Amino acid sequence: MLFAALSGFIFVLLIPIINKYAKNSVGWIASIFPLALTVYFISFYTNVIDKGNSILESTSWVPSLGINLSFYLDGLSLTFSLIITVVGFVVFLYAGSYMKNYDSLGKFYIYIILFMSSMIGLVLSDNIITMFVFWELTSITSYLLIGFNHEKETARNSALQALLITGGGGLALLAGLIILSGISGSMSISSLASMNDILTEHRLYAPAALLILIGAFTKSAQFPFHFWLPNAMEAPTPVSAYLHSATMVKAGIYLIARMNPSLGGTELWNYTIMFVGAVTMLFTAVLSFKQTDLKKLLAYSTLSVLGTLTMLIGIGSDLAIKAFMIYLIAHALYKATLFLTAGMIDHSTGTRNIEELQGLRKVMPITAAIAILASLSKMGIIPLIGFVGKETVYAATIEYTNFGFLFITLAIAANIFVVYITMTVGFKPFFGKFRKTPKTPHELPFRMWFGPMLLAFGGLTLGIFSSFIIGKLINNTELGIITAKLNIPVKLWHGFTLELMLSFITVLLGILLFWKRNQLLKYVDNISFIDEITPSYHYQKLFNGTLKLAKLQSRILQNGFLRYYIMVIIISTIILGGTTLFSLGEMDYTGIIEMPGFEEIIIAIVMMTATYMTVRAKTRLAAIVAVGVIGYSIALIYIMYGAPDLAMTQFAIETLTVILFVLVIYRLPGYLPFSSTARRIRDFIIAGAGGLLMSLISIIILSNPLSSELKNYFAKNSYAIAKGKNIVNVILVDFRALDTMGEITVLAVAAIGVFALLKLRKGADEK
Amino acid sequence: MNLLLVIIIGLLYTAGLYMMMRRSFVKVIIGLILLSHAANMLIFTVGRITKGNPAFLNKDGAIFEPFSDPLPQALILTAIVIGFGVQAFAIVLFKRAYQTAGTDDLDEMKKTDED
Amino acid sequence: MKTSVILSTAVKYLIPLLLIFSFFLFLRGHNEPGGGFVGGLVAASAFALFAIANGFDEAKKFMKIEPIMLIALGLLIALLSGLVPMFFGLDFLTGIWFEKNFPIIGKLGTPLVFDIGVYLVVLGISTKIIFSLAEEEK
Amino acid sequence: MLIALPIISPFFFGILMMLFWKNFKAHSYLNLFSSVVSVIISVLLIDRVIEQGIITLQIGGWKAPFGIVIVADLFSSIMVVITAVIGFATALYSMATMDHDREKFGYYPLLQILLMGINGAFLTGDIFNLYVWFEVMLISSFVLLALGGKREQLEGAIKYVTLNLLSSALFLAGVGILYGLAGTLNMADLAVKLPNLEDPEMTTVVSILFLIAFGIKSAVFPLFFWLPASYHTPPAAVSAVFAGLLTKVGVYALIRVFTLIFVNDISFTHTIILVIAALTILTGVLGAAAQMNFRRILSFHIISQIGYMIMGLGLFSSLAIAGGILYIIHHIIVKTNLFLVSGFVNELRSTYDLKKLGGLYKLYPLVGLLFLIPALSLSGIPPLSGFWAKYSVIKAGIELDEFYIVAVALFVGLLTLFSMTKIWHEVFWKKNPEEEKTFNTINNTKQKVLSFLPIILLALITIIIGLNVEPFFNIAQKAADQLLNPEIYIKAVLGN
Repeated sequence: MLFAALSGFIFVLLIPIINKYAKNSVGWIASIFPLALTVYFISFYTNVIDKGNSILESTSWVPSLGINLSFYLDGLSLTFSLIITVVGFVVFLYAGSYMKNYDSLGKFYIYIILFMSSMIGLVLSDNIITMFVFWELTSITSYLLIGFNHEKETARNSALQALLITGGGGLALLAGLIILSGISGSMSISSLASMNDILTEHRLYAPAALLILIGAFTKSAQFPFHFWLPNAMEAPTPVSAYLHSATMVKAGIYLIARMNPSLGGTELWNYTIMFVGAVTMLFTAVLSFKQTDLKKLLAYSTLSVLGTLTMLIGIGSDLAIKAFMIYLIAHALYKATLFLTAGMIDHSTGTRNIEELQGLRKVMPITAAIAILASLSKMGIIPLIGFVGKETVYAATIEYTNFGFLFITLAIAANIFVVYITMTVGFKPFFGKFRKTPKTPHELPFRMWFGPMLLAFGGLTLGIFSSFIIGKLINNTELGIITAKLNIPVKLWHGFTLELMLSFITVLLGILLFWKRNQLLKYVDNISFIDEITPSYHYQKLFNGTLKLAKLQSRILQNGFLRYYIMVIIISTIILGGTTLFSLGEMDYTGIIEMPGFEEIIIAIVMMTATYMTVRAKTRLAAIVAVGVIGYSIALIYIMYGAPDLAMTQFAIETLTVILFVLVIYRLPGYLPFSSTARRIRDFIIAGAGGLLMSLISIIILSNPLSSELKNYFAKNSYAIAKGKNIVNVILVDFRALDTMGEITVLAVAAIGVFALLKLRKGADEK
Repeated sequence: MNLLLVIIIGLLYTAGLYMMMRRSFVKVIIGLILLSHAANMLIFTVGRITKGNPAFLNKDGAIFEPFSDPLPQALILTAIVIGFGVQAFAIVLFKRAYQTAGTDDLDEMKKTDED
Repeated sequence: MKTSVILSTAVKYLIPLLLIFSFFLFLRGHNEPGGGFVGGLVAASAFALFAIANGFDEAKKFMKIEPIMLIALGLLIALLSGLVPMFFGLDFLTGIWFEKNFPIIGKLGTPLVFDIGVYLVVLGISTKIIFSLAEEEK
Repeated sequence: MLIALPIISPFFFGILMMLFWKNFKAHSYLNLFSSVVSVIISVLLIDRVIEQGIITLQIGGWKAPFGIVIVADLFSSIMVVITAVIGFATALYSMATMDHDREKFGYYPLLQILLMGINGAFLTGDIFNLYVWFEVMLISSFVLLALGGKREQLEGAIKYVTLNLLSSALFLAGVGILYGLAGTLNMADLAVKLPNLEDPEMTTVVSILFLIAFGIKSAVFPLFFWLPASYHTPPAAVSAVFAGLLTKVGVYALIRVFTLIFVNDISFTHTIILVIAALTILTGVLGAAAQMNFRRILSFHIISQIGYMIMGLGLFSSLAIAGGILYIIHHIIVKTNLFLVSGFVNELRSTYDLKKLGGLYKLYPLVGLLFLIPALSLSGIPPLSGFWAKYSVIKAGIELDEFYIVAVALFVGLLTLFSMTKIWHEVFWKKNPEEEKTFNTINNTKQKVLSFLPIILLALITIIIGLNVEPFFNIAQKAADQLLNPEIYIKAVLGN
């Protein structure tokens, strides 16, 4: 399984080569890959479906963090894997023809193979972090796919929106998963399933569960995160068919199902899922009404179905889980087909606007047949799989009576719109009188219709043989959604039941809605506030708001004024240092009580005066001379306290600095008065606080005795070992010669710097 | 003397920090020089000062107690020299900036922080 | 820059004196105040004086060696004085001393060689900075 | 002996280049050779440290704490290895892009001395010696930054120089005070002596000075101003080295002193660090989101990412610090690479302005890919290196119930992704807004190879760390455990 999960990442390396030498057949060759994987997964039929086993394989990856490449195959992951590879095969084949005029077809296959492999890895992973890795990879690859036509600004924006929302959810998911592994001490999903008690009773259960759900909801475009999905229709149609109906958007639902045994069973979990799902189901179905674009219509119906699927897990009864599985499979088959036929219509007529499309059945008979077959499944017409799906959904919601008839009512209402969408997308373009379209329509080649036809007939076959194929899958295997095996038969025909009647009513009302569409639209158009209550409006506001905040922040913080930067640093030091200092409590001043001598007082006065002069000087020269006086006074202090070497160096350096300064500035005019008095006073107070802080620190230190072993060690060994009587010099050239080596290096570089600054002027004239 | 030195340290820091907050680049450099004086005085003072004998050994390799601690002196010496190198560079940087921008007003030099 | 005859004559005699003094400062550094750093500075001031008296182009010629070479040599000598002990199995920068005393110089050892490096670097950088600035002013 | 070579070797080659100042054309080859030597030395060093534990060298044979000691523990050897890798990558890139004028004025020797200073800072076990290496590093970076003397370079340099010197002044004062308190400069000895002071709380006051001084160098909030003001001004090769290494020396120093010396009042100091980390993470990324210049976006991101490293320190658990170290490793590689890519784009289009760029993905898909790898890694997308780093610190934060900073760290991940896509959209995906203009093409094969090679190399490292993080995490974990058990370090330096 490791190979199956990772092979795509290796196979993808061949694409550039194939694309270079066999550009026209890259589609054909690439589609061999999902086909091979399909065969591979079918080979587990006996083991997983017949015998009902589940398989766990594990290879170590990051053992110190508890992360392994472990993969788990049971009924749920096998179902998802097969959806991914089968629909993948169809889409790969289709895209080769649909996109043959793109000069970047190679890139397309690279992205989509990476995407497919990530999807497979995601549904197979048993380790939560490994799963997360694949989860994020699907977000990134789908970003690249949605933005495939990247020279269009709308495509870029939609791709970004999808990335930010699913990526944001991904981060919540990551936090949730880390908390989860912290609670349980385990990262294996299959072992988490048996820890439901420990997990749900932990104090961090609620945040963990909600964070994981946020991740799932964003990925599966649940309310209020749904809006990225219709916008993602900017992607080329094969991408929409694959990612936005059959695979990626189902990842969130897969996650909820997968986590249900470990985190489910609480009101928090079930009600959250149920209500979010129900709201999504209805809300998005209603939103579809105004749409005129084929793909957007399909996107809204997908959203509604995703809501239904989520709601079913929330209901969580055996019947609901059964409905979930059937509906999942049914939807993958018909929705991918409809997206592909929509693409065929677009490809052939040059438009996807539903108003412009009608009467195409004569020119595009095969397309029409496929679309209609899929539509029938979608509307829930016997004997297609969609029929079985919808019947079971109804049965499950009827059975669930915690909230009276609420959920069955919501389900019917949403499904009326789904029927409406199907009429618009699957029937309208083909019936009625032919209208002229931007391109002259024609039937499409085999490579394009073969795949969709396969899926459409799959829907029919699975419907007719539902009790045999799906029944076995559902009843015989470990589904992983609930801990026990389901034991409910799957039948195509249950007799004349309540569900059947409701189905019938749904279809009728849906057709009615389609028929009265134009009249109703007028009313809808008048409701203007609808845009403002949608989450996408708030997303945009948040997005722009963040950008504004960012601009504002960097204008305030990084404002270009050096003095302000310095002031912030000084104030930070004073605040942090001051608070720590005063938290020490009472201070001891004994270290400084000692009468200074006369000559010391003189030096101090000279220094104070010079300092004042430096600050208040009117010309640069005066300031520099004053600085020089300070330096010389310091040299005197050094002499007084037994540091002749220091005094000598200080004296020499001070002289040099003054000379340098004078050389540089003697021709410049005097200072300009830049700052106001108020500003000077403010700065003086800040600087004074800084000075005070440093004085206080020195006082405290002086109050305690210092015993340095170093001092005596140097005195003892300076001559004995280091052969020198000037201890300071011995320290410089021997004890701490490394410092001196650094010091002369600094000097050397400074000299090079001075030289280069003065001589090398690139673009000096540009001002 | 400790008291005076502590006051001088505070004064030098105050003056240095104040000068660093000026708009003229020359003043900022002067501020830096004052700060390094302040730091040196600080090291000298908290390294404990001893009046009288420098840290030299006599002919026999013995020392007169009490003698001043040679280590802070060595540190300051290194710091002074490093400081000189860096300041020389800063002064020449000022010169070039003045030549290029035609002013030493730092408020005129914020192009790199604008878009 | 104008040069005056009196100055240049005075400098002619002053420079050897300064150079000798700088060397003396350097040598006694190990036992008395002085050392490579101050020595180097005094030597540099000799060349600066020469430049003031005779102009910078003359001073450059007089120096014979490009200051950057001096800097590089100084650094190299300092580094080598640290590397040599390693051939004797000692740690980097360990001092090695000749047993006997030399006339004038006194004890000779690698720390002294290290100090020569300091001397050269200081001489090199001071002249480099002064010459660069002076050329700029022209 | 081996342990001093990362300092000696670049120093030697730097001197050699200065000796042959006029033969600047040979400098680039010598530089490349030196960088290869450094890589070999550093790998040997880390290998030895892994095998034998912490190794030390008493410079001049003076035993600690009397002389200066050089110490290589796992953390410092990791840093030395990365420095060598970055040195090698930029050596190649400089050969492709550096102009003769800069080469003539000592670009390569300066680079070598910069690397010497960085390695010195990583290896020294003496606090004053650390100051000296910081200065070596600083002065070389000053000159490299200003080399060329364009107006924007000079303006950037003024801010960079002034603020970094302010930091140095604080650092120096801190060193002096430490000596005044404990009478020693050896870091291990300080760790022993400071807790035994009459009032050990004084240590906390001094620690604030170091926090500010190193905080400025590592560009944390609110001390980071010098970085976005200057990093986008020098040539790409220079910004790449700066962006990768310089701030990380500050981070290294912070981690070193706040695990070894200043650990007497963790609940106070490390809480401050954590708050600073959160604010740094946030303000950095917001700064990036506001920019419209390739390199300025990258510069602001450095700040944000520094926050994550500091967060590891502030959380102060084994996993957190391991995460922080992993973050440093990852970030140096990735950030250098992004700057190199920006430089490459600039070679092609002569601008870093996002508004003027566009259409590069169509023409140079490989460059696009080479941008995406580090960009996604920086945003923490698995399974690239950045993900594991972020994962570790976030997991550590959750384990310690520090939910606020975890929330900030996660949320900022999204904004990071956003600003990376901004570059991607504007530079690569968008149509070229100036289509009628003619652009440079790089026809010279040698130049092409030399500029691509380091980018590919660094991208490969990112991928390798991502796919096979186990050994990297392991070594970071071991380094973190060494840091959290300072007795090992102290024993290695001082004996018993």
